[in-house]
Amino acid sequence: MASISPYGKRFISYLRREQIRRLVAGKYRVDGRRLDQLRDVEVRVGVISTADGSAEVRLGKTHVVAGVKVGVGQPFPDAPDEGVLVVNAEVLPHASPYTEIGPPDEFAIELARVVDRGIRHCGYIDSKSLFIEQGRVYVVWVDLCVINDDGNLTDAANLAAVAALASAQLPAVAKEEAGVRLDRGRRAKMPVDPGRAPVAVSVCKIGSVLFLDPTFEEELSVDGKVTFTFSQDRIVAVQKTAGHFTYQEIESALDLALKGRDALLSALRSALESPGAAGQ
Amino acid sequence: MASISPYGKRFISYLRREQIRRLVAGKYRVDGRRLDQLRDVEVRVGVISTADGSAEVRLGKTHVVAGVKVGVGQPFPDAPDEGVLVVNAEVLPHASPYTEIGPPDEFAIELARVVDRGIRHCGYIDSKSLFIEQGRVYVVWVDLCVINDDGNLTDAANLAAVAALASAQLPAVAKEEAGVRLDRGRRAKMPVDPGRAPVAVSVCKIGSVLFLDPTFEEELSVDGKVTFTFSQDRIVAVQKTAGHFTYQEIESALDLALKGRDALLSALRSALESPGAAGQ
Amino acid sequence: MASISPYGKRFISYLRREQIRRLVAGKYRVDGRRLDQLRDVEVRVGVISTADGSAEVRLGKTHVVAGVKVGVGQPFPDAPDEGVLVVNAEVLPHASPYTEIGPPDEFAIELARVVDRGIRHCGYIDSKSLFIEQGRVYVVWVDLCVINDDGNLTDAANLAAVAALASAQLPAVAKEEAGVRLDRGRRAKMPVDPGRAPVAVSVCKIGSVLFLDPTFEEELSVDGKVTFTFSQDRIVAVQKTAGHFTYQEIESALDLALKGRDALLSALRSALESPGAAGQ
Amino acid sequence: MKKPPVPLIRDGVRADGRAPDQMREVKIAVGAVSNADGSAVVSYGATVAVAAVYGPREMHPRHLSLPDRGVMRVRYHMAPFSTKDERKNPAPSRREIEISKVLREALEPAVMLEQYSRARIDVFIEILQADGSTRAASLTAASLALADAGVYMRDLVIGVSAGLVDGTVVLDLSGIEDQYCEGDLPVGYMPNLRQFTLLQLDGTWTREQFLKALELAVRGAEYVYQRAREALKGKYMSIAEEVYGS
Amino acid sequence: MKKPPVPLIRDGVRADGRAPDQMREVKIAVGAVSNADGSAVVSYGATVAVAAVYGPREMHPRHLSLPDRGVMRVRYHMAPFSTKDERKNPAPSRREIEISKVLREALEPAVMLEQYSRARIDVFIEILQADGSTRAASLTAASLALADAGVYMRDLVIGVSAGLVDGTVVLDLSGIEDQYCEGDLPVGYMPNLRQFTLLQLDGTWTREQFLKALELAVRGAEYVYQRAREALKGKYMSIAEEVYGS
Amino acid sequence: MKKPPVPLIRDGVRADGRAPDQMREVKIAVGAVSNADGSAVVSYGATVAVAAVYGPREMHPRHLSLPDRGVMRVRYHMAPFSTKDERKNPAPSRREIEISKVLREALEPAVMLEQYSRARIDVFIEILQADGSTRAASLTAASLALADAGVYMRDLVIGVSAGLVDGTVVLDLSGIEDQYCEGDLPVGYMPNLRQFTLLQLDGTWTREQFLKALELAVRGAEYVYQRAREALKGKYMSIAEEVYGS
Repeated sequence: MASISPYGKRFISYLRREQIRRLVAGKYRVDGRRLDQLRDVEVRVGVISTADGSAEVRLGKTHVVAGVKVGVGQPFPDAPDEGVLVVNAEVLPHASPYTEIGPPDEFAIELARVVDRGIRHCGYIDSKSLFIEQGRVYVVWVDLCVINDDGNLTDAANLAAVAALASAQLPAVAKEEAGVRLDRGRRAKMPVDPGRAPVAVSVCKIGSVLFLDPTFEEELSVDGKVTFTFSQDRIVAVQKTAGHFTYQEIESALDLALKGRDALLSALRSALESPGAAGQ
Repeated sequence: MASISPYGKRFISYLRREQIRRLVAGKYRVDGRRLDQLRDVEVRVGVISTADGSAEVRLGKTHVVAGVKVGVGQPFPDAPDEGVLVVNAEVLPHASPYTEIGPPDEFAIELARVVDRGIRHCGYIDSKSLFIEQGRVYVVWVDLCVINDDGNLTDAANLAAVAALASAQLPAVAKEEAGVRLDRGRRAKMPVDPGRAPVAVSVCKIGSVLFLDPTFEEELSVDGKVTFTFSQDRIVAVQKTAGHFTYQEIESALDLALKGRDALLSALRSALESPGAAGQ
Repeated sequence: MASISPYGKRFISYLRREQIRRLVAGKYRVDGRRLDQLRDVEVRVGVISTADGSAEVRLGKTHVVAGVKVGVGQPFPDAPDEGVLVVNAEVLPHASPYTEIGPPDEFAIELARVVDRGIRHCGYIDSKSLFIEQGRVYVVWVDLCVINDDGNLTDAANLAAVAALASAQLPAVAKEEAGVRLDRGRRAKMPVDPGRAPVAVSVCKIGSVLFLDPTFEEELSVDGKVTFTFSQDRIVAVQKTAGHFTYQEIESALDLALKGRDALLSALRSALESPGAAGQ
Repeated sequence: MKKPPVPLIRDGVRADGRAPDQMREVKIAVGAVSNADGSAVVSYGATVAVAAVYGPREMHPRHLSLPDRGVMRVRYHMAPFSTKDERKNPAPSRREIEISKVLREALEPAVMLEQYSRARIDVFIEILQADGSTRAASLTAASLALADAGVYMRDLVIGVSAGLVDGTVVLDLSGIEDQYCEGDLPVGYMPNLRQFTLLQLDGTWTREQFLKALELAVRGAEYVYQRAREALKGKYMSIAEEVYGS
Repeated sequence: MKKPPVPLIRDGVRADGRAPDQMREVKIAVGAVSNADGSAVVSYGATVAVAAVYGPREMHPRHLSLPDRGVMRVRYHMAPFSTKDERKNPAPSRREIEISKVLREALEPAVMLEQYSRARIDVFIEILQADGSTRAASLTAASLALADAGVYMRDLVIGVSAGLVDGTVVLDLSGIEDQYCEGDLPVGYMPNLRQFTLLQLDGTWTREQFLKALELAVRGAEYVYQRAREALKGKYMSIAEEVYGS
Repeated sequence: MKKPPVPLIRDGVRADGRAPDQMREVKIAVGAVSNADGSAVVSYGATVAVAAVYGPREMHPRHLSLPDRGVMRVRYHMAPFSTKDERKNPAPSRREIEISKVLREALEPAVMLEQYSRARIDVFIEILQADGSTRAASLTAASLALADAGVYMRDLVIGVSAGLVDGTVVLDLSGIEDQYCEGDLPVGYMPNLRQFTLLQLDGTWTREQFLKALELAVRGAEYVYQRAREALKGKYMSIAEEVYGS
C-alpha cells in the first residue's frame, strides 16, 4: 500500500530524543558540531565504470551513489524539442534497519522528486541539446542509490546527482536501418552548465533553534525540517518535510541555508576540478 | 491477493441483522419504505467540468459520480470498425469504513463489469460511429467513483454511467503530421440512443419476501440478491450476487424489477431533459 | 515481497524426517524403492487440444502439464535471426498445501529457468528456423502447470516441456495488410531434434547416501540436492538447490544421474513414438 | 452480433450436431489431485476444469477469520494454453476476478460454513481447456471437489449454461456458440433444493426466452447431476473395493 | 518556460479577471459524505477536493500502531476524469504518493495525535476536478473533515498557493497559471498559531519574491479561514436547528 | 554461440591478459556500511558487490518465524547503472529472484541457524558494477558481511566462477567471456569443510571439462579465501588498534 502515507515507521528512543533536544536547546550537538556546521563532505566522480556518469557523496556516515545512464526515447508531447530527464532513488535495504524491500516508498519517491525539481528548473541541463530528431530525444536517467542513511539524504543525493551529471558523457547516435542506436565508443560532454549547479540545503529546528545537516537521530528529534535548493542566487526548490515554521523562522532558515550552500558548493567544485584524483 | 475471492470482509451486528429480517418478514423496512419503493433518486448531469460527460446520482445516501473521458486508440481485432468502451469503477475509501486502499477489489470489478455488460449489448451506444480511420477509433472511458456507499451501488452506478454518456460530447479529430489528436474546441454529440438506455434494477430477498433498492445494512442481511438490466422491453444483463432463488422467485423478482425500472427511467429522463437545471 | 528469498515456508514433522533419514542411511526408502529407482513415469503428448503442442507427465504422484503456444514477436537485439523461446511455470495452488496464490514465487521461477536453460543450450530447438522476416520471429511459449507436487518437479517438468515441444506444430504465417497473422489451419512441424532432447535428473543426498527421484517428503529431509541436465553425452545444465556436496559426491551424483537419464529418456521415446496411443 | 464462420444452427441441428437441449459429452473424475483434500476434473466437450479443495484449515492472517462461520475462498483461473488462439497471460484478469466472486457466491449456499467457525476452505479451479461454458464446468468440478473433501453440503451445485442462438434457446454453449450467440446465461443449480445459486446473463433476451432458458438449464443440471452422483459413487465404490476386496 | 496561449497577466489583471492577490471563488460544504466520521468538499474555482475522515479506529496490523500516539494516514488521489485533457490513470502516481506524504506532514502539527495512542485516523482526499492548487484545496478540505469528525486539533490548516506569473507574485494559481508560471509555492498555514505546515516551491525565485509570496499566502489563508469557520458553524447551526427546532 | 568481437583466448592468454587459471584483481573491504550489523564490499575486476547484514532480529510477521531455527533472507539486486549498455530496470527480474534463492541456499549450509530460533537474519546484496561473475562476488561479500555481523558460521562460503572458453576451462569469467563462452559454472565453496554449496551450470560441457572446472574453482576459492581472511583480520586488527592503541 504505497499509495497512502505514512509508509512504515521509524524509531528513536524517548531518552535519546530528549538528550538531542536538550543539547540543541543549548546550541550543542551530540557529535560536537556547531549549529551551522556540516559534517565532513566528500564528493568523488567517475566511481562507476558501467555508468555514463557517476558520483558518490559521503556526508559524515551518509553514503549515496549516483549513476547516469543515457538512452533514446520519445519527448514529452508539450516539449517536443527537449530531452527527457528522469530521476529515480532507491534507498537500499542496506541503508538502515528501517528500509523495507519493495518498490520505492514515499521517502525515496520524495527524495527523487525534490532532487529532480532542483535540477529541472534552473537551467543546469540544456534540454534542447538533448534533441536528436523529430520524435526522438536523449533520455537521461539519474539513479540515486542510498547505501547508508545517517540523515540528510536530500543534501547528499542532490550533490551526487549534480556531480554525476557534470561528469557524464553523452554517447553518439548511430542511425541505422533498424532505427537509432547509441554508440558508446564515441561520446560528447553532457550539456550542463556548472555555474548553475543546484545545491540543496536542509535546515532543521528544535524549539526555536535552527541547525544544518541533521544526522538520522537528529531528524527523528526535530520540530521542523525544510530544504532549500539554490542555483546561483535564486531559490529553485523548497520542501518542508517535517513540523512547522513561523514566517520569521523561514527567513532565518533561508539565511542559514545559504551558509550551507557555500560549503557544499565548494566540495562540489573541488570534485569537478580534480576528477582524476577522485576516480577509483 | 485480489485474485482469490473473497476480498476483505464486511460486517453487520447479529441483532441489527435479525431486526432487519424480522421487519421485512412482516413487509416493513427499517426506513419505513414499502417493499417496492425506491429511496429518493436524484440524477444531475454535467457536474464535472473537466470531463467530456458526467453525471452524479444520489440514491438515498448512496452517492456515485460518473465521468466520461474520450481518447483515441486501436480497435479490438475482432471489431476493427468499432470504437472501444471501457467501464472502470473505483469505490473510494471515502465510501464506507470497509473499503481498503488499493487497486479495484472484486466488488468494484464486478460493479464495473455489470454496468459495462448492460451498456454494451443493447445498442445504447452506436459503436460504429466511434470509428475514425483504419486502425484508429475513439476510446470512451466511463469512470465510476463511488463517494458514499449506502447500498445498491449497481443501480446507482448504472444510472450515473448512462446519464454521463447521454450528456457527453465527442471531441473532434485533428489529423496532424505526428498523428491524430483530439480537438476539444470542436465537439459533436456522443452517439447514444436515449430510447435504448439500459436500466439496472436490483431485487433482494429475505425469507421469501422480495424488495427493491436495498440499503447497505439490508444488503448484509439478505438471503438473495439479483440485478436485472433492461433496455426497452428486453433483458440485457442479469447478475445474481448473493444467495439463492427458486424459479418462481426469479419470475417474481423480474416483475418487481420492472416496477423499479420505471421509476429509475423517469428520474433519468427528467435529468436528461433539463440538464441546465441540474448543472452545478 | 517476491524479491527476497525465501518465499513462504514448507514443513515436515521432525519424526517423519528422522524416519526417512534413518531408512535412507540403511539404503531403504519409505516407498520401498531402490536408491537408483525412479517412480513409475508416464508421458502422454497431445493432451491439450487448445495448445499448439502439449504433454503431461506423471512421475509417481507428481503431475505436470506442459502446453506450447506459438505467437509472433520481435527477436532479441543480439540474435535478430532467431526465434524466441519463453518458459514459464505456474505451481497451481492445487499442487500442495504450501502453494500461495500470486505471481510465480521463487520455486516456480527457478523451475522455469532450469528447464529453460536445459532446452536453450543443447540445440534441441533450431532457433533459426523460427525466423519469419526482418524484425519478426516466432515466439514459442512453453507453459508448465504443476497440478500435483509430490517431489522432483524439475525432472517431471523438463520431461513435459521437451515432450510438448516434440509434439508441437508451427502455425503458418499469413502476411496481410495489417501485418503478420498466424494461420492455425496450416501447420508445420516444430523444428526440434529429438536426438538432442535434454533430460534433467535430480540426485539427492542424505548423510553420504545418494538417491534418485525424491518424493516431496524426501526433498524436505535431504542434506543436498542437485539436478543435472544431459543432452546426448553432454552436461547442459546443473543446479544445486539444497545443501552441500564434496567433489567426490558430485562425481558420484553425476554417475547416478546418468542411470536416471536412461530411464527418463526411454519413457520420453515411447511417448513420442506412440502419440496416438497416449492421446486423450 | 458478428456473423459466425459456419451457421450455428440449421434445421434445429447445431454446428456440432447437437439438438438444442443436448449437453456435450460430460466426463467426471473425482479425486484426481492426490495432495488435495478433495478434487475433481470435469469436462463438458472440450472444456476441462480441474478443481482442488484444501481445508477446512486454519485462517491466516487470523483477523480475517470469522467467529461464527468458516470462510470459503474461491479462485477461478485459466491456464495460459487453455484458449483457442493467443496464449492467455497468466496474470489474473478482471474477468477471472469477477468469476471467482460469482462462483464463490454460487457455492456458499450449498456449503455448511456455520460448521467451520474460524476456519477457511480453499477452492482452486484451473481451466485446462476452454471451449465455452467454463464457469459452468468449474462449478460442477468445485462442488464435487468439496464433496470429495468431506465438507458438509446441503446439495451439489451443478453448473450449466444456456444460450440464445439464432433465436433458439440452447443448452451448454460451445466456444463458437458463445462467441457469436445473441445471449449467454450461465447457471448454477442445486437439483434437490431446486435453487439457483449462479445466474448471469448477457445479450438481448425477451422475458419468455429467459424463462425458457432457465427451464432448459434445470433439465441440463438434472442430467449432469446424475453423472456427478455416479462419479462420486464410483470413487467410493472403488475405495471400498480396495479396502474390503472386490 | 513555455509561452501560454493567452497572456497570464495584463495591466495587473489576470487571465480570469482576478487581481494578483485575489482568491478564486471558495466554496465549502462540511459533512457531505454520510458514512464518514467527518467530511468536507472544498472548491477553489474549478478545483474540487472531497475529503473524508474515518477514525480514530483500531490499527491493523497492530505492529504498525504506536504506544504513545495515534497514526494519521493520508491519501491524496485524483479521479480519472479530474484532469483537463487526457484521462488520468487511476493507479497512484509518484506525484500522488509524494503529495500524500507532504499533506500528512502538513496536517500532523495540527492534530493532537498524542490523544489517540495505538489508534489510527484515516484521511482520504479525492480530487474531482483539477484546475490548479489541488493540494491547497485538499488541505483545507482535510482540516475541515478532521474537525467535522471531532478530532482534537490545535488549529485548522488552511491550504493556499502562491505563484510567480510574469514576474508578479499572485495568489491561488489556476490550472493555466500553474502550467505556464515561473514559480509555484503551495502553502499550508495555521492562522491562529501563525505556523506554516506545508511549504513547497518550484521554479526560479529571488529571495524577495519568495518572502512576498509567503506574505500573500498568509493573507489568502486568513481569508479562506473565515470561510471555513462559517462553514463549520453553518453545519453545527443546522444540526442544532434539527435537534432543538429553529 | 555468437562470435565475440575480439578473440577470447589466444595462445593460452585471455583477452584481458590473464592465464586460464587466474583470477582478476580481488579487492575486499569489510565493514563499509556503518548502519549495518555487518557489511563487505568485494570486487573481482570491474564487478563490485556490496553486502550488508541486519540481524539476528525479530521476525515480522511472526507466523513466518521457525521455532527451532532462524530464517535467513537473502536479496540479490543490481543497481540500475551497474550494467554495461542499457539502464537496468530496478524492479527485480526473474533472474534476480532465482539468484537470491540460490545464494540463500549457498549460504545456509555455512550459517548456524539452529542458534537463532524465531529470529531472522537479513542479507542484502547490491551489484554496483557488473562485469561477469556477479553471483560469485556476491557470495564472498555476503559471507564476509555475515562474519562481520558476528553471526556463528561453520566456514566462509567463497564464490568463484569457472567457464569454458574456446574449449579451455578458465577461472573467473569476465563480462565479455560470460557473454560469448560455451559454458558458465558459478560455484560456492567452503574451503575448510571442502563442500560445494553453490553449483550452477549453463552451456555444453563434457564430463571431463565439468570436473576440471570444479577443480579449478576449488583452487580459485582457496586463493580468494586467503584474501578474505586477511581482510577480516585487517578490520579486526584496526579495531584492536583503535581500542588498545597500536
